Amino acid sequence: MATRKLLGAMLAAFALASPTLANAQVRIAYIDPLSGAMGATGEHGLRELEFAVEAINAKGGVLGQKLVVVPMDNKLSAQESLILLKSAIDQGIRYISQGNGSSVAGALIDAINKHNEREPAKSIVFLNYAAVDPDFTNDKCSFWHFRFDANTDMKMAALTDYLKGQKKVSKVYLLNQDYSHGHQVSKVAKAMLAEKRPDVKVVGDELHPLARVKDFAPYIAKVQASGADTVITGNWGTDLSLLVKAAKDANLKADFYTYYGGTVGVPPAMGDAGIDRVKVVSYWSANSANAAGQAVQDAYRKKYGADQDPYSQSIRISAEFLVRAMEKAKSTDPVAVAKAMEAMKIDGPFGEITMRAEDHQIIQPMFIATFVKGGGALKYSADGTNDYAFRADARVEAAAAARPTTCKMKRP
Amino acid sequence: MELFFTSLLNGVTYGLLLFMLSSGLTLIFSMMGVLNFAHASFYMLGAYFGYVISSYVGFYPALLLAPLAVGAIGALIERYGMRRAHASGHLAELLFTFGLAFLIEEVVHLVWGKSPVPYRVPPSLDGPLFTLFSATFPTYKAFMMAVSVGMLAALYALLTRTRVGLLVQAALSKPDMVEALGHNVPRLFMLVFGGGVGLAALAGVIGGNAFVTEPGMAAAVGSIVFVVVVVGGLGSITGAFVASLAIGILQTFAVAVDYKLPFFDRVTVSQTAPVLPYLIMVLMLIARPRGLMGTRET
Amino acid sequence: MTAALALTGVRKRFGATEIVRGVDLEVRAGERHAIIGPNGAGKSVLFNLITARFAPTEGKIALNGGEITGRKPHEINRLGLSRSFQVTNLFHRMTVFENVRCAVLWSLGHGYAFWKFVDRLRDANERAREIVERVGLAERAASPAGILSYAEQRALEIGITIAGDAKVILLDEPTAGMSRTETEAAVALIRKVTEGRTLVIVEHDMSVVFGLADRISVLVYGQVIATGTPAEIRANAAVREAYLGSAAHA
Amino acid sequence: MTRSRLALWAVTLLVLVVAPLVFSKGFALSLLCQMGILVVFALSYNMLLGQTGLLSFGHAVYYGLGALFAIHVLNLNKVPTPFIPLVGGLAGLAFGLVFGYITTRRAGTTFAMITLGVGEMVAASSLMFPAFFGGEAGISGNRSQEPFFGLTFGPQIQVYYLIAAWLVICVVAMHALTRTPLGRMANAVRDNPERAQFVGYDPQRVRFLMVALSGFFAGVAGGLATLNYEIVSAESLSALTSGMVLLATFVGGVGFFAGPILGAIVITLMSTVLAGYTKAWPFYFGLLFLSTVLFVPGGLTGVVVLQKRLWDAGLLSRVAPVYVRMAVPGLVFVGGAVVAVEMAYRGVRLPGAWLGTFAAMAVGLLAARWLWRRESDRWAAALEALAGKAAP
Repeated sequence: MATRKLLGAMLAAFALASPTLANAQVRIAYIDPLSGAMGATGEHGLRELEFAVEAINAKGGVLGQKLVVVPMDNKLSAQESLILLKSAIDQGIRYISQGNGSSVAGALIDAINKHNEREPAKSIVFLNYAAVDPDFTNDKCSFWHFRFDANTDMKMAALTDYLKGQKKVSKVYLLNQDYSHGHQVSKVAKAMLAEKRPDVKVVGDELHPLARVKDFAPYIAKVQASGADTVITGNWGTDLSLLVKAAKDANLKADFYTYYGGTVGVPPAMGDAGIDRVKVVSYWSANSANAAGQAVQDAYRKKYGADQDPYSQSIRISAEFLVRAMEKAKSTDPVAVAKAMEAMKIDGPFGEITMRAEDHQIIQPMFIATFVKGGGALKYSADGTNDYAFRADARVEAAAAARPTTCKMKRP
Repeated sequence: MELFFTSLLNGVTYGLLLFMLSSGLTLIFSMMGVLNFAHASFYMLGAYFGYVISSYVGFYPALLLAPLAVGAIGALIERYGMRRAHASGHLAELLFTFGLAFLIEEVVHLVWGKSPVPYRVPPSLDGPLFTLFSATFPTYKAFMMAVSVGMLAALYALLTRTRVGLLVQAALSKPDMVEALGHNVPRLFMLVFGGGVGLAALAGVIGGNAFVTEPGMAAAVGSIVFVVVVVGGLGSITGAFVASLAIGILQTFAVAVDYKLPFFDRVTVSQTAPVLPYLIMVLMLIARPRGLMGTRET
Repeated sequence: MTAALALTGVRKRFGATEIVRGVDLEVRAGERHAIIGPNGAGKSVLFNLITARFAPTEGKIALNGGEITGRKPHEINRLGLSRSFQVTNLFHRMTVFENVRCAVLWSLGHGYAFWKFVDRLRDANERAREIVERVGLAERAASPAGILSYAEQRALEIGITIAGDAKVILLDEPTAGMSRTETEAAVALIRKVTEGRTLVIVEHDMSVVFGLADRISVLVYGQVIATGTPAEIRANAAVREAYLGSAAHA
Repeated sequence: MTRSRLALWAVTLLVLVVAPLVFSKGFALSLLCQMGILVVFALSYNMLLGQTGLLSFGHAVYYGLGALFAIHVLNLNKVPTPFIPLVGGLAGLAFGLVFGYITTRRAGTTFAMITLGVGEMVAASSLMFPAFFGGEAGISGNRSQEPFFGLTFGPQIQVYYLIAAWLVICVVAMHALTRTPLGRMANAVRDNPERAQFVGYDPQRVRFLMVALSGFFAGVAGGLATLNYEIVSAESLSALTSGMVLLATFVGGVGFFAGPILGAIVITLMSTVLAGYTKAWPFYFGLLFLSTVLFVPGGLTGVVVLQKRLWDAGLLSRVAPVYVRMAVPGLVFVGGAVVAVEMAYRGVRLPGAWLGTFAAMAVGLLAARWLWRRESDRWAAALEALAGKAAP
């Protein structure tokens, strides 16, 4: 069986010229890391996409066609992604889903713009479910790109809105990874705090190298020495878990406002250290979902395990938008679908979700939640755990989280 | 002042942790002349084995069993892989361990998945030990420091006070001679390799729950352990110890400094902290390739 | 006339032990000079001091009147001194011809050139071919050095040593491990190829030494106890006692 | 140049010209481009590993910095697109001179460790100074500028031929380099640095020049990558890239000029095409590398060359039956192993399937060992005969 597959692989290497058979399918290329350091995150996303697609297919698909996910491992490399994009185009795939790494997303947007200009008949639409660089819906906005996650600025806007009401916050420490995302978080945090809470003092603005720090104790010592009561961080992965663990070890009494406290691997790695210390700003709050949203979660957890949190709902939402747009356009042609998707609204797990036409940025409510012991009213656990959960502290309405855009969209 | 003392304490802690991570590498290097690129991978295996074993029989038995198990695997790898590579030269050996690191990471992916596993500090060692100014110092870190110092003592004794240690050192320079005296040199090397791997695994059992047990943990410490061994002097246990402390303290203090570097507009000393060890290594290798206390060049 | 090679008060310590204990030695230009001595007398160390493999602890070494102490091996080589090694030391993966050709490149001024093909360097190729012939390896020219027989490797070693046209040649036990006939052939070869040059040779085989050398120095416990013509050395009582006496029994 | 060698060059050239006509699809074409770039990069690496005996863990530094300078110059819009790789090469050369001076002061393991340190530092600074390095988001550019003799270099096919042209230039240049005094002395220094000193050469200087020149070609490869992807990010400087080129070169075979070429092709196919079919590709990749180290230190090229020598000596017919007979149990074992790996990656838990697979592997292995005991004499005899012919 497997040998035959291998043989197939070899043959395919030489016979890539053959056009692919199925035309009665809508295929989505999922270009994300499925191996390497970020492989777990990529696999999580793939599972959510496959789950969403199965649900859609169970209801008969779209326009009589089934949706099919074609996973492609880009190893978190921009260059690799461009090659996979070409491979997807060759296979006649017109829809790309990606989310991990703004570097990859940026490269894809660039390449798709060029491709669609050179071969408009084979245009590609890019469904971005998690790459949050604000540029993509501002200066670098593209007609072919749709973002289903809140961008860095929107999350910070929601966060600072919430902080307006938190009078006990007086000294803030910014601690971020030394690369573009961390720089962006630090920059926008300073700007928005100055605007919404001028009384708050930023007592530290620290950048540490990405994924290179083993022991965060020295950083925590600095935070402690600064007297900060609040830490804002865009860190993800082990850079976040280790930071929180070090804070617990030193008994640092400060709240950690994070972007990625709920993502793959972080809740189990933090464990007790995160309780009542870690907060998350996100469009996702498992325990605040409406009945429909709960039904989706129940099905997901039943299928993949009770500790699995479908926190990348943006993936499911993107699939839903795609299907609705196809139905509205009565076509699977990318240009028509993209046009139909603009300004479309659907009911999400927390209320109405809108795809803003000006810049293709999704607009939805946001939540500030705290990492706590699970159980009781908190039905749904945090990802990868059974006994921890996120408790929503506040909801920021869609309108408040939306930010103005500088996008000047060029439409075909 | 407060920051100074906290930093000093953190620096020493981190230094001892570095020593714990690199002692097995030094052992193998000083006795066999092999730079084991897969060292960090065995550290990772130790953490995963520690996680699995401790979930059945508890943390303390795992502290013994996991290093033994991983050490046995190491010995087998020496017997059936390294030895073969050794025959085709030094470079082949180095590349063998390089490839091994690659493969072990894949196996870990396969067996335990790509996400971190919930490997926790045992309750008896959890919690603060004492309070320095406003910060607490966790018991578990003190435990780690104690183990690290214990490793130093044990290794030092092994190398300089036991017959086995002297024999292995002799075998390193004159294998034929030692063999002619009736000792089984290959088996000796196998034991040493297994021992060094076991030390890495012990560090893994202890480090895995203090930090995060995940497939990327090997890559995260992979190169820093080389820095320690190289700066300390290839093949010198005391050198590695001194280098660990020096690097630990230096790096920790660098984090505390917000002074902006001249010529680089927004870069502070603190930002460069984790890169400093590599800079030290390169300078050391150029100026004094023997390292702080090494006895020979490579 | 200045000596081809002059050592003054050369000492070498390894840790606490002193292997070479104040050697004064003068090798005249154009002579064949042998250094003999019992095992452990420090002959090889002395050799390595001259060729800068080790740095002397004390003392001076001069080549054609110019001091070479502290110079690097390749610099000494460029000043006209070449050496062979006790343990055969070739470029094993290259052919016999290429081995020799590498050895002639520098002296012909080709240096580190990466803009000309070695195959087109007529002078280097001719010279290399000539030397390969001279050391009797013409038939083996295309074989990798690593597969040659022991005697052939020793011959190649001598070929490489003389290829750079150095005026002072140091040979470290060139006939060690050879059979009687092989030794005779080697001696003839050495005699032939060092014609007109200064030769310093370390050797155990007394028949080689006495058949080849113009002058002999005897090294015992890191010191030169006698220097003279073969006849003088034979007649020297101290040498007899310290060295030849024991060798005669061996 | 012998006639067969001339034929080999001619065939290579023909393949380069014809390949895109056969594999005309975008994906296949990008694959060919990727291969071409890796070939140049791996060959430049082998100038160090295979030719000078220097194991480097930081070769991506020259590739990445070459690519970075190339994209900055591309964005200036001053240099015609076809010459951008030259910019990368010059940058690689410049850094080769600087870092080469630092690193080649030592050889052996010390050299390897210094390159590791330098590589780590450059990689780390790439995230610290995003203005120049572009951070993880990278710097993008547009290769199609003013038409150059009617070529815009927008379409992939034009880029392919540009890469192919540079590939030919680099391969010829690097091959020529092996036949110059410097190239030969690099071999000499690799085999025996001490001896090299006593024929008048400074091994440190030889190593330094080789690192600098190898930096040039690595930089050209970086410049080609710039044109192909139109984006340069921190990833091209990373330890992963350094490791990849080491693996590719070694698997191909360091002892042969063509080794890295074959290695680059195999690795590209594995990491791109095989990765599309199985998640286990890194596992196979690791196994391939380890088996190369343990069983065929000459790499894949070594295996091919041995067959060719057997063929030339008329001995292939004697060993061919051995191959055929060994192939049966060998395939059973390898097939079983592949099935086992795939089942593991797919989380198959059927005990029956596992038992069957292991049984097949065991049978294959035992049969192979049994057969080998009978066949090894014949094989050894053939090798002996070959050695006898080579050394008359």
